[in-house]
Amino acid sequence: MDLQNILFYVFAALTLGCGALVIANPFSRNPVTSAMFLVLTIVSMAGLFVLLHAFFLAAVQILVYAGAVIVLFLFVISLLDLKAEATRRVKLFGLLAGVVAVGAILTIFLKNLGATLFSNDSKPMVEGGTSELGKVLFTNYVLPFEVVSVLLLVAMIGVILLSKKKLD
Amino acid sequence: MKLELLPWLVLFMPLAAAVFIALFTLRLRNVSSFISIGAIVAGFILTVVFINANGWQPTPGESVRQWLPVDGLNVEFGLRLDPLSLMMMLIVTGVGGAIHIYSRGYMHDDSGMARFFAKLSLFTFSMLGIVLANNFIQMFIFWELVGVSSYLLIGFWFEKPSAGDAAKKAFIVNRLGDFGFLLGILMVWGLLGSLNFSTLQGLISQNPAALGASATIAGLLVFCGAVGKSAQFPLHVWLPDAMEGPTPVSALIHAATMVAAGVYMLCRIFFLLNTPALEVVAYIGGFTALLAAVIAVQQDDIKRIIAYSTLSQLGYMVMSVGLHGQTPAMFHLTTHAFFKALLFLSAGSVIIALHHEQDIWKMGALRQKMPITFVTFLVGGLALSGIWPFAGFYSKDSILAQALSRHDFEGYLLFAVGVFVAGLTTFYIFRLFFVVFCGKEKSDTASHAHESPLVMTLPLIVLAVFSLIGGLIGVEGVYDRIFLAESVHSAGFIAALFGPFINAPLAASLGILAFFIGLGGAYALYAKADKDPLPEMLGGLATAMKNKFYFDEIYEATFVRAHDFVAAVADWFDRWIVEGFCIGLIRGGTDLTGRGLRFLQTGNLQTYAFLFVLGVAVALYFVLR
Amino acid sequence: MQVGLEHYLTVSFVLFALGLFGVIMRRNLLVIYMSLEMMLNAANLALVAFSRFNNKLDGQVLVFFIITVAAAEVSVGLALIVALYRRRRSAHVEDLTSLKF
Amino acid sequence: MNASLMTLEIWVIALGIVLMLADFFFGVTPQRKKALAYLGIAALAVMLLTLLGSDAPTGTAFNGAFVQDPLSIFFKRFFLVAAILVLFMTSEFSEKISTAVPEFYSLVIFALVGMLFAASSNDFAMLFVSIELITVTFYVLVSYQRGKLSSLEAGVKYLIIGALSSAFMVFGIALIWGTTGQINFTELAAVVPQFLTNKIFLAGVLFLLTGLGFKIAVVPFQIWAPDVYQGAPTPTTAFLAIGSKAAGFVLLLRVLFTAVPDVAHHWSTYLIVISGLTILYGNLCAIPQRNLKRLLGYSSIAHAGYLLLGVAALSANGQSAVMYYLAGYLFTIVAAFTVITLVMQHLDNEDVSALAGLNQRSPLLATTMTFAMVSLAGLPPLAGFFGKFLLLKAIIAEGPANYGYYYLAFVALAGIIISFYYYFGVIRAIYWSRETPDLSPIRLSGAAKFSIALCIAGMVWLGAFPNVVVNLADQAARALK
Amino acid sequence: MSILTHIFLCPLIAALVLLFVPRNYRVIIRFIALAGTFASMVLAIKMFWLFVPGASGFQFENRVPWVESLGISYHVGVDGLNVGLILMGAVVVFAAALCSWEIQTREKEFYILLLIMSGGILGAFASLDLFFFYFLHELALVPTFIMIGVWGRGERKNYATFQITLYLSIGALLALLGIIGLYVKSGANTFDIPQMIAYVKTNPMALHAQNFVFPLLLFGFGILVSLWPFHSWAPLGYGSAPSPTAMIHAGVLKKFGLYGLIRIALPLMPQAAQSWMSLLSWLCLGNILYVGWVAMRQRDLNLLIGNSSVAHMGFIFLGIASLNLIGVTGAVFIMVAHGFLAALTFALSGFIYQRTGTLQMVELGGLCRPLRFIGTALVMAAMAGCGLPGFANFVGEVTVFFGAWNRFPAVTVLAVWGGLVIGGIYMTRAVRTILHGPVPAKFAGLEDAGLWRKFPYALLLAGLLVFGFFPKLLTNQIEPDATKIISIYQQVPVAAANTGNSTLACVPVSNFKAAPRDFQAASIDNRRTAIENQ
Repeated sequence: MDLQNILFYVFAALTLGCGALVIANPFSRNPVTSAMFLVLTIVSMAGLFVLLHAFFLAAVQILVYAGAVIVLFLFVISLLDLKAEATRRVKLFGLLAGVVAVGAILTIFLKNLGATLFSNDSKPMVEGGTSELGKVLFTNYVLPFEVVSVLLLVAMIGVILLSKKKLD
Repeated sequence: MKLELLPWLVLFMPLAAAVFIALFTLRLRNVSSFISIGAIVAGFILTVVFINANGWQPTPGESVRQWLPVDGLNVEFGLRLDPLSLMMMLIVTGVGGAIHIYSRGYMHDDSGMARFFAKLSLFTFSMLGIVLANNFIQMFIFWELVGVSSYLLIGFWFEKPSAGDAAKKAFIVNRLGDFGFLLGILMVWGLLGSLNFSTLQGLISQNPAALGASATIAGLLVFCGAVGKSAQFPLHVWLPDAMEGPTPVSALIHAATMVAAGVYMLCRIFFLLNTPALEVVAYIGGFTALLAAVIAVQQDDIKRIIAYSTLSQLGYMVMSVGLHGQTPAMFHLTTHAFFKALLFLSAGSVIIALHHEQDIWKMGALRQKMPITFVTFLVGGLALSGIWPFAGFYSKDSILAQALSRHDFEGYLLFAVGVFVAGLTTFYIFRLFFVVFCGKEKSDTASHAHESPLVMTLPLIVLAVFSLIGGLIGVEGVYDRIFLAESVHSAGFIAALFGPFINAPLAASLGILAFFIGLGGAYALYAKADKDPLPEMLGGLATAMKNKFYFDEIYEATFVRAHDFVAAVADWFDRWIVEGFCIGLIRGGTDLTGRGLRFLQTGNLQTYAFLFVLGVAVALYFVLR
Repeated sequence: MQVGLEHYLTVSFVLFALGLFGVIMRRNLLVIYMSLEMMLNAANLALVAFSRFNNKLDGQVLVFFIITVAAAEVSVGLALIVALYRRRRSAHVEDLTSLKF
Repeated sequence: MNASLMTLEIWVIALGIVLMLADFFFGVTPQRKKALAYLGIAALAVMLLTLLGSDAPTGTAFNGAFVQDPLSIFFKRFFLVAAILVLFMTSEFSEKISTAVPEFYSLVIFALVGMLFAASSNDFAMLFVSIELITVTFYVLVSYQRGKLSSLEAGVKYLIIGALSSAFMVFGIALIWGTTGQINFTELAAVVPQFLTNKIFLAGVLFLLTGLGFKIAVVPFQIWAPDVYQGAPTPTTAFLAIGSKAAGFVLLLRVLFTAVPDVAHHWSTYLIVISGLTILYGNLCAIPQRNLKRLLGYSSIAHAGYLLLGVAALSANGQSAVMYYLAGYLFTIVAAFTVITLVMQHLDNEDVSALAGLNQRSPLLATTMTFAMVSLAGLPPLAGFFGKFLLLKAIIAEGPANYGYYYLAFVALAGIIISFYYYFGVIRAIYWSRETPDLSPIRLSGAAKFSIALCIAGMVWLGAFPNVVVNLADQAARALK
Repeated sequence: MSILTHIFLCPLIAALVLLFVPRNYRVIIRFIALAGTFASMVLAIKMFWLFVPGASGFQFENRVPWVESLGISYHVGVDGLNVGLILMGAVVVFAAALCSWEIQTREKEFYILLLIMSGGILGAFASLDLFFFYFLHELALVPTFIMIGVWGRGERKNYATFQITLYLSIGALLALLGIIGLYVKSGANTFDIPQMIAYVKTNPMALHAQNFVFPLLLFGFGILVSLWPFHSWAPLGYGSAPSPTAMIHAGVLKKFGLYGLIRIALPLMPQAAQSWMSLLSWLCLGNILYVGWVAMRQRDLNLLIGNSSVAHMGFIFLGIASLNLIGVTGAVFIMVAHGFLAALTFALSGFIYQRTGTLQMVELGGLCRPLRFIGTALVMAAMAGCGLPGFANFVGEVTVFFGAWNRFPAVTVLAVWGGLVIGGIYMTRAVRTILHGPVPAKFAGLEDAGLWRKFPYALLLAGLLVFGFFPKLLTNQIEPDATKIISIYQQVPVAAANTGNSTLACVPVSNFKAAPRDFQAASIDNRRTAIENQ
């Protein structure tokens, strides 16, 4: 087993383990804990990205997600002071139903994944470097890129409108 | 004017009169009555003119317009002019005319006189239509119209509940008969493909087995119509009740014309009836004659007694048809028209004189106060009883003779019935006669009675004359022309006078014997009676007779109750099963589902997300299965 | 055993399922929102893995868009949650049931 | 590359920015705010007439990512008309928002941009970003009445379920692209037959459709709709019901019939079942409903089901029927919501009883509402009838291939009949309800009258002279092949 | 534009004009409504007069393409089947407008709806395009619901509205499915009825398609016509409806389904028709007998009339089911006759309700005395209702009986019982309780209809009587075109319809059920001529 494979398993385990802790931490139901584990998940996923040679995205992942999104979350959590509500009991039926539904999707999917053969004959060549990605982004994908700019504008307006304290 | 148009004119003048009165002169009593009387009298005259010009042609002449031609169903509107119909026309317009005139007096004080005459004219039109019809559908149409005009006339005093009920009853019972009639017509048409009487007759004479196996059924179904209209057992119940109408109506419809239509129809379609069917016809007629006569013995209403006598006499006629004796039947029909109209009108005269009192036990001793009525009634009674030389004698005798001439069990049995009924007839009519005209006054109104005006008595006299001589004026010969094409005997007056004794001595003598027995019985029991002695003598039987053998009750308990029951079930089913259960279930189910489904929408995001995921899971399962 | 596409996809999908589970089970809107982010990340992982094994960069570009859009969405969503909290003093889904049936 | 095809989009984006900025220069009086709306309307109308006239150019741009064909032109016209009508409604509604009105206008315009791009998108990247543009804009639009808890609650619900569906969609796109390696619809179609047995690919398509299903609110992704319809500001609800749904449909049509036509044929039975369930769910739940907007929410689910009939038919006739039906639905639903906006201006609840005595308060509004309900119920002579007629026709035509279509037709029938019950309930509330609490006449501005007249005209015109739109829809449907 | 267009546009234009008349100009509103309907009546009479019986094809035809891509065009025209219906419809509509004086509230809306209803249904009868045929009927149908809901009477009004709406909608939608199915399956790619028929002549529809579409049409139209057991809306609805609505609906609108069956279903799907007709014949007994019995139990005059009107539908169905010229002609005849009759009875009951405030029969009585004209008219209506000669109904019913006799003898027997006896019973009972007997004191002073008010009743009665006395006026027009429809059945392959196997082998005429009769009739005709020649 080469290093890459070992690293994959490490990162995968980290990703999934931390992911599980985000949603169901047996010790704490505090959203802050969840947020922190989400950071870990995202960072270990960035590791997986690196293993897949998507260097630029790994960086973006850490920058945008861990650096911005999660910070935003934490900011909001502290703003809202949600501690008091963190400990409500989960209903057994709800748990069961959730497990069944998600479990069903998971099982079906994994079963079919196992049954599907991917043609792996070509050696992976692609490198997700900044320049390669940039080239594609600004040639083939310039239009969605521009549309995303509108989206960001809308998000900006929206955030301002929604979070303005006074309803003037 | 073309001769062919005359019968059309006769037919439609009464209709025109009725429509004219209904539309324009409902408020003008006298004008209305003159229009109506004018129409029928003119009709009588025109008929006479036509017969004079045309003679009694035995071959049927037809005057035809197309009415409803659809594919194989070709309904014509045609007039069939043969001695049978021409004679009937004379009766309808003649006797009817007399009754119309009489009505002017009888209805003098009634506010609805114009309406009355309109209806009378409508009836005349319908009756003439039956008489002149040349095909089944046309006959059925007028058959129904006669039914409805009788309905209207019986219910003339509609504010009286009993009149309304009687009208309704008459209509429905007639409808029962018509039901069979129409089915019969359908059957005949289905088998032979034609509705025209002459065509049908031709087909049957060409091939007597044309009707095949269903011949008897078809014949009997058609006979049902006659049973209804001529009030034969078991549909006889409407006729006595129909006496709720004004007396001229009883005279016109329920004695002289409408009830005779059944017999007339039987003679008209005689060729359709095969032997088994005729047997049934004969027995039904005989039984009706007997039953009605028995019931008549214990009735107290002057008009009801006469009504039952009508039933009984109609039974004679039907029986006669059943015995292959159309001529005697029609002959009796003719004389019966005279004397029964006479009896009714005389009774009406009595009723008017007593201010609408109809109970015979409240009359009495009217002989002196109403001499003309007394005489005419006596003539009518004698004619009804069938004593020589009154008209009734000849016709009744010919029926009895017809029965005897059969020389079989059926003939003898019915002959016996006929003779017995003849005796009963004499008995009850003279019971009536003695109680009403003889004895002493049994109420105040009876003592203040006085004779009716001329407009009423004149028709009485005319009818009385015909009741006397009706048997001798050659009516029979006219009928023979069509029914027995070969032998048209034209005997002299004296031969005609004593003809029955020569031709069928047994029938004639037994008939006269029955008369005297009946007369004697009536005299012994009723000449001086204040109340009816018979109930004491007969006990329960008398009660049964008085109650008409409970036919009304039986019908009430069976036919009416059954229909009402089925109707109740249907209504219940409709209300609770169709409307309540089925619709209610669907509606309620939908509503409940809606209300229930709504609770999926708990408002809780978690539930929503769960349902969303569940939906994906299910979809995934099916898609990747 | 060589780590292949399947492995990455498995990880990706398990992560996706975890996020899904979080959305269903957690009551705190913020945590639900985090779970949603996790699901988006799972998709990102799948795209990147496919991109590598398909030898095409389009997947990575898509990931780029997804990250951007997700960031925008998060900002709007969090602003909304804050606004809600200001009104309702709660960020729990049970308290958001005035619209129902 | 043929970027000139995008002139319209560029102008609309510019318009959105102008409206947003205009606030600074225009002042804040309500009249001026209304004037802004009219400006936007006028601008959109001009664009509609000049840029999307009968000779609008067609073609593709950006490596086939952007396509301008009869289908997209049809939908672009549709979206523009919808935006115009919604802007009218918004201008009447502005009193209730009270704050940041110009931003509302510009957000409507930006949502319109998203829809316009959706109509033209021909690859997954465009699909994703345009749909997200619409969704994110609607997050804001739905929760715009921050003062009202219900608006915020609706916003949050829309947000969470929307994000959830986005996640599915993204994952779906990942799987599709991953298995096939194709991102462009047209190119994808060519390789789809090889992947029909690939379960991962199929799961991807399913996940993608999940995202679209959320937009058009079909069972089982319909659950958000009533709550959000009820809570959102009325113009938003209208835009959601018509614009967002139509965007979902145009993408659904493209994906199903341009990108993965073979899968669509493969799945006809599922489409049938889903369509039937949607119809039943929407109609059944609406029966006991008293809240007018919620009622229309349920009814919009039902209508999504009817529209799916046309999709499920998998035929050009069905697709053209979908488009015709949407056109009729546009005028109808906007008319209904306009009436609600005007009637409920000063009321907090939207109970059906608020319509009591409307025929005396304002005969015009009463007539409009009646027309809208009659058209929704699918009765002649209005647009809804002919639309349903076309849909049913499309369904029955496919009957011999799959008897499920016959059953579906009967289900649709049952749905239509159930719907009579509640639509007539609304009419009844207008004309003969017992309680008439308020009989003060409602004053209508000229603009409101104009927009109502436009809606009625649209309903009647589509119902009485469907020829033009039917031809356009046929043309558009042909473009899908 | 053809005269037909004018006939049905007159009321619609009047409705449009009314929209712009202020609501307090009551006289003007009434006048416009009357003018609109009167104009269409006059035109209809003119059309009936100009109509040439038996001319080939349709008359007064007008065709304008509407949606070319679907083959929908505005196409109107008359032949013998609908010429009488349009005449009857126009007369009834005018009478209904005259009778609308009883409406006191929201007159403007009422008249608008009435006019829409009138125009719609007249247009539907004139249409030769399936789409418009259906479309215009729906247009007429919707106002019915609203009118019952708003102007209806009785405490069960809401329930009645609910039921009639649901039932009729279900019926209409089933029929719509059928019509669409017809379009799709016939393959003619047109909604034009004559073209479809011509196309189907050469390319008959597949059997399974027929068996899918025909029951849809049969039951869809059947529900619209209150075919048993889908009848319960009718008495209830009519009982609650304001009388002009009941007049138009029961008189005219209801005929649409029957007309549709004859116009569309019979010529296009002969095999399916063959196999479904025996079922229909039994169902129609449900109407005639069962509903007749139900009618006997009614205590409310309107319910009784409603039920009897349902019962009459049975005769029409029987006529159609017999699938021969006589039966179908009779069915069309009753359709016209019953239109006049239903309108007349509902108008009369409306009058009585207006004057007495009740329709409970036990509370009424002896009304012939104070209401002479109305009483007489009601007696006549009742008599017409139980199939009395002189009124048009008789002609139709008898014709139907003759038509059905050879095909369904048992059914015909029961139908005759229902028509003659049960009909007689409930009609005379009603007359007895309402019109005969003593007058309750409170009704003694009732005022009879004035001259103007009498007019609609007289008009309708005249219609009944004219066609009752001169049926040829109508049958001559019906017959040639009914022949065209029925002629298919003379050479139709019966095969699969009866035996269930789907071979479309042409079975010779003699295998056809009705054929023996025709054969027999022909031979009888020969014999008859032979006799006459002798």
